Amino acid sequence: MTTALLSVSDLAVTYRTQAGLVAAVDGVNLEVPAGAMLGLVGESGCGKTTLARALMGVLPGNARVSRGRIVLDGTDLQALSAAKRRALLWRDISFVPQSSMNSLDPVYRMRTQMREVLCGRGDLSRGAADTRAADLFQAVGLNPVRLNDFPHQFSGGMRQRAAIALALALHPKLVIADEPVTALDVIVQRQVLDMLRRLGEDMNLTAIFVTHDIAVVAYLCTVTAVMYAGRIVEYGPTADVLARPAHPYTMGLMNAFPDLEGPTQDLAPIEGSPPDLHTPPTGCRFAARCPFVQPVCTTTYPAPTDVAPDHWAACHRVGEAETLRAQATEAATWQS
Amino acid sequence: MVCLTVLILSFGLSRASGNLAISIAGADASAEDIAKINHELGLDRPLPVQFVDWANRAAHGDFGESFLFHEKVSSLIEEHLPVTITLGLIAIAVAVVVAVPFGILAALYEGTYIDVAVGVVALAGQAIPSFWLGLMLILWFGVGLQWLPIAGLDDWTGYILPSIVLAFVAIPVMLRMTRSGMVDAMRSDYVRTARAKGLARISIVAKHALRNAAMPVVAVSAVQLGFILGGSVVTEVVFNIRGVGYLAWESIGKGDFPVIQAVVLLFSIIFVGLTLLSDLVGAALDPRLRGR
Amino acid sequence: MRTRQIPLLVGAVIVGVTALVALAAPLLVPHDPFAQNLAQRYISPAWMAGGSSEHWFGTDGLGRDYLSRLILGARISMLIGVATIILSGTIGTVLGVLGGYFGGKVDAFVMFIVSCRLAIPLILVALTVVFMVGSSLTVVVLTIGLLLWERFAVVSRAVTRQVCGLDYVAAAWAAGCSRLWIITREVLPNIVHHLVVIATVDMAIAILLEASLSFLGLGVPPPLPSWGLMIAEGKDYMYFKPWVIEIPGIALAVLVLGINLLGDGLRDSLGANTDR
Amino acid sequence: MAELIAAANLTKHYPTSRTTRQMLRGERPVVRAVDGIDLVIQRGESVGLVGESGSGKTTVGRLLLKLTEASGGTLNFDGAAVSGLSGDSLRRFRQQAQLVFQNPFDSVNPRFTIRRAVAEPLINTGVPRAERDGRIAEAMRLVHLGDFHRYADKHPSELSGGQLQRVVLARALVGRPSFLVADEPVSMLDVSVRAGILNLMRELRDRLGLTALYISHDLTLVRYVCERTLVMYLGRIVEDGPTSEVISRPAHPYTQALIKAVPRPRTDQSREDLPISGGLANAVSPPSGCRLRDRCPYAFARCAQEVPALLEVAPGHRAACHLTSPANAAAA
Repeated sequence: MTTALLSVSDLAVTYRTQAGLVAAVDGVNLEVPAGAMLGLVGESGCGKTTLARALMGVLPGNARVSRGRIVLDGTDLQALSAAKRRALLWRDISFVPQSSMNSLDPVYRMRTQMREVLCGRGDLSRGAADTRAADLFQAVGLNPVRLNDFPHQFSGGMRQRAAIALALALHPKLVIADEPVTALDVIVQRQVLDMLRRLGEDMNLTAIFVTHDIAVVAYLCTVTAVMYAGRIVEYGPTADVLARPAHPYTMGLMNAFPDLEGPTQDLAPIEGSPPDLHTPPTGCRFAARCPFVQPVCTTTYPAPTDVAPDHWAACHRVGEAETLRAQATEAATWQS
Repeated sequence: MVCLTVLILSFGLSRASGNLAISIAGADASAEDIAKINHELGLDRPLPVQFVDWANRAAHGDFGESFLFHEKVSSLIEEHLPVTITLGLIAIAVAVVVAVPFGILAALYEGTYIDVAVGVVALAGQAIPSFWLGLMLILWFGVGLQWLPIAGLDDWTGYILPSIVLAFVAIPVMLRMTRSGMVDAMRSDYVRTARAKGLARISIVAKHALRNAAMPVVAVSAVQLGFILGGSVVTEVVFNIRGVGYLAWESIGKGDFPVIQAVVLLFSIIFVGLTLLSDLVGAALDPRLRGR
Repeated sequence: MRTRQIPLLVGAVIVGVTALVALAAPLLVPHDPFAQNLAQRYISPAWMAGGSSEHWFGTDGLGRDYLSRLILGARISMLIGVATIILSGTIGTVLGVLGGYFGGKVDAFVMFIVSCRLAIPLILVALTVVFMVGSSLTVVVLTIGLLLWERFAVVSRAVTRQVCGLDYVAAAWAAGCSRLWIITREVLPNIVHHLVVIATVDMAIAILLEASLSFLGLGVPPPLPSWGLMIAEGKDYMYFKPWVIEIPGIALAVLVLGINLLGDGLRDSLGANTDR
Repeated sequence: MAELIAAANLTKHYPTSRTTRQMLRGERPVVRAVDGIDLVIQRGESVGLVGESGSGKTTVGRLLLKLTEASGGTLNFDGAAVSGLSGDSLRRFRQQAQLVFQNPFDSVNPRFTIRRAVAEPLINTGVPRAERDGRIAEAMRLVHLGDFHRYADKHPSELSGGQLQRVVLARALVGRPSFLVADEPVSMLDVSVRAGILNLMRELRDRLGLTALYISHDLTLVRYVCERTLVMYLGRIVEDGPTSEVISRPAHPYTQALIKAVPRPRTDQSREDLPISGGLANAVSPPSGCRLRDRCPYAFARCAQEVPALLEVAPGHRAACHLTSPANAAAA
């Protein structure tokens, strides 16, 4: 694999809450190769959105990075002063927000929001900014005339295209997209995904794609990272991870995921629920729900272990992955 | 619609008591005297007739003649209104200038001691009865320090204390709205996006958060002006200011119903007008409401 | 204890103590609050020069014990506050819940009444009514109660609409529950915390309104010791004896502040956001 | 099999806010949320209703349960006209037809205990108090919350989304209904939990022989629970057939696009362009004739002039498209 554009090591993000400190992200190691689209998959509450915000440096007021390093293209972001870190934003790392009504400021026309970025952060003249904005709109499949519209005049899919155009404005090295297609209907979602795939190829984009949907990752991403309870449990090329998952949680997700083809036998749900991160378990965080649990799993956290080139999993039984995979396809395995 | 109902109400209000003529002629007036006064004032006609007649004339700005001042009501009001309106406008300006910055401050320091302190001070402001505040200000600044006049509006210094007292009605409400609007805005997706854009904090707060939070505040200040005018009676009495509120108070004390009717109606119409203005301003500021 | 809960506690203590004082007023007063003694007019409070421990808060222009009148005044303020919110709360909640639940024409009618009420200048109309009907405690309570329901109506309408949009109301409807059942079992319990907050807000406003009316001479009639009336009575003498208006004014402000703190604290702890 | 639900030309129009000009002209624009659908559900059948947001699928569910009044058309439940129900007959209907919602956290009254929430349909239908606990326990067993006493006195906020959705199912089943409408019952749930609820619904279908309508935007879910699938587009049913047929041999261009658009959890999937473009048209002024025509690559003159009828393309499989109608197929 090529060199990593972004490398994260042992990153932890802690929230101050009424019930005490919660490490929503706790010891994440992650590499994003240049030119890769990385899919960060996990279920609600696993810390994927917190991780994305920590990478951007836009955590909410009650959260902070308590540990770890984020290195982007050779620069240690955590070592930078706040002003320097801010100067990198949008130029080096940009952001596609969740497709909600309010991800774009409702009171400004798209042209104004484009100019804000292109002139204010990109030092373009107004005229140059308008030309660039029109090009960007064209690139994401929007009519440049719509630059004069307010966000509420767009449909959900168009709003998401506009947000993507905004994110690409300053040729960022890395784009972080947080559930960018989740709120969209399936046909519009596919259209946006296709647009992203084409842009990715044309512009050689490096992107992190946060989602709960394995199928979206399968469709779009070259690399996949699976997150569970604040940690990355499996990482590797998408084709490899989905076809030969090495972590029981990934296997569980794959088996629970309904498909349009194949037999309609019972799906295998993963019993139980994720651990309470106020009091995280020692050892593997999936142990309580894992059908293949062994005594060692509850005492020590498994170190990431390579199963194939650039493909690792954090599981004590990673060596038996093949056997476990076969067992995991049986629904009975998952019944407690 | 609302205006018409208020018209009926204000008419009904003044006619609800039957002893109108008695209150004018005095309690020991003879029956003929009362009948005579009733006839002179047209009070012996059926009520609906009286109402239509009155409403018709009111629509043309003719509220009849004051029982007590023996002057046209419209000219009485014309004489007293400018003072009240001027005070109201100054007061709402004071309220905005005080409430908005402190609301922003509290929101930016949400949950800290600054926020709690601003909140408690606002509540305390809300708790102080305005007539008492007026009296205390007179004692401190008028009598104690002798900086400002204790009554009347002889020059601009006379406006200072009454506007402060009037502004106190609106400050807590506007402060809370600014604060909650800013808190919501600062947590919103578009402010997070603005942060991700690497914009300076001042630009995030002013261009994105405040621009969104200000819309309801600006709109509500028109309505608050209506409340301030409605509450002007107390302040004008305390400071002995000859405005419409004072006129109404005098008239109520003496049962001068044409004046009361006219003032109540006037305040209602002003309020309805301000509510309309508030809607229009809101729509003009918020692109999502335009074209509806 | 968290910082944010301190105001709630302070408010609860102020309101609680005032309520106790109001209830036990006849037992607490050191003197007959109505007994005049023209020989002992305007005696200063005990802590000032010329004061005595006989009359802790001094005496008023008719030589009546100020502390006793203040204590009885608490009773009047609390009575006004509680009685008016019961009346206005009932009117406003009924209107608001009906409008919010049924929507359509019922709602349009409710909103019309509310906007009519808002257009009426509160103090002027209250003054006029009290003037015409004649001032008494009952009249003041009725007048304020009949005028001060709009906040209840607006808020209960808004939250009723919100609750009715939730699926459990549809579920109850699909389960064959009657309208009355849904309103009383599903809607009211889920909006009551909003109403409690509004009740504190309106109680504070009602107390201030009574004080204003009494101050303007058309509220609680003398010789009843309403705090507003005490300020009005002392007004002409305030340049010489400022404490005559300071004492009842502070009492009024502290009570209303207490109610506001309580309401604000409840708003936070009950999660009822009624700022907008 | 006998018909349980039979709807003909069922219609629901909602008034929308008017512009000043429309008001002056006396126009009353409506959203044609459901615009004349015919629908028959047999006893014991599980039918899936699939469509994008704005297709009117949720409104159909509400119409079938009489939660909203139809603007036109007829609807029969068990042979009786639903519009004529009132009083006791309406109460019996309410007991027979139940509803499961999308968001479990919104669909249980937060002030109620689980016991009280599940009991609600019983309280209103005069089930004696003594019988209630037994019935509740039975319903809770059905949804695999067998140790009922562990949950009975908890409040909704103490349960997870998956558990709460089971409670909602139990509440729907406690009155032993004959018809169930489930509106996006799993779309708020995480994948690992979703599978459990889907399995449960399959199990209930087989065990209770329940007649059910599952509303979903996601064909993959419907596939696991329903033998028959309806596809809706802008207030109309465009395709109706056995689920496996609809998925493997979709007849309507819209269904074809819908199926193609679903991403698969595999990397070796088709990434070719979709046959249809653009987004959903406006339900206030939809295109004339076939509503898909402005997005459809195969549209021809007749599509603008004539509303395509829902006609059989294979045994038990119908589609509303001029291309597949027998007349055209014969000509081609």
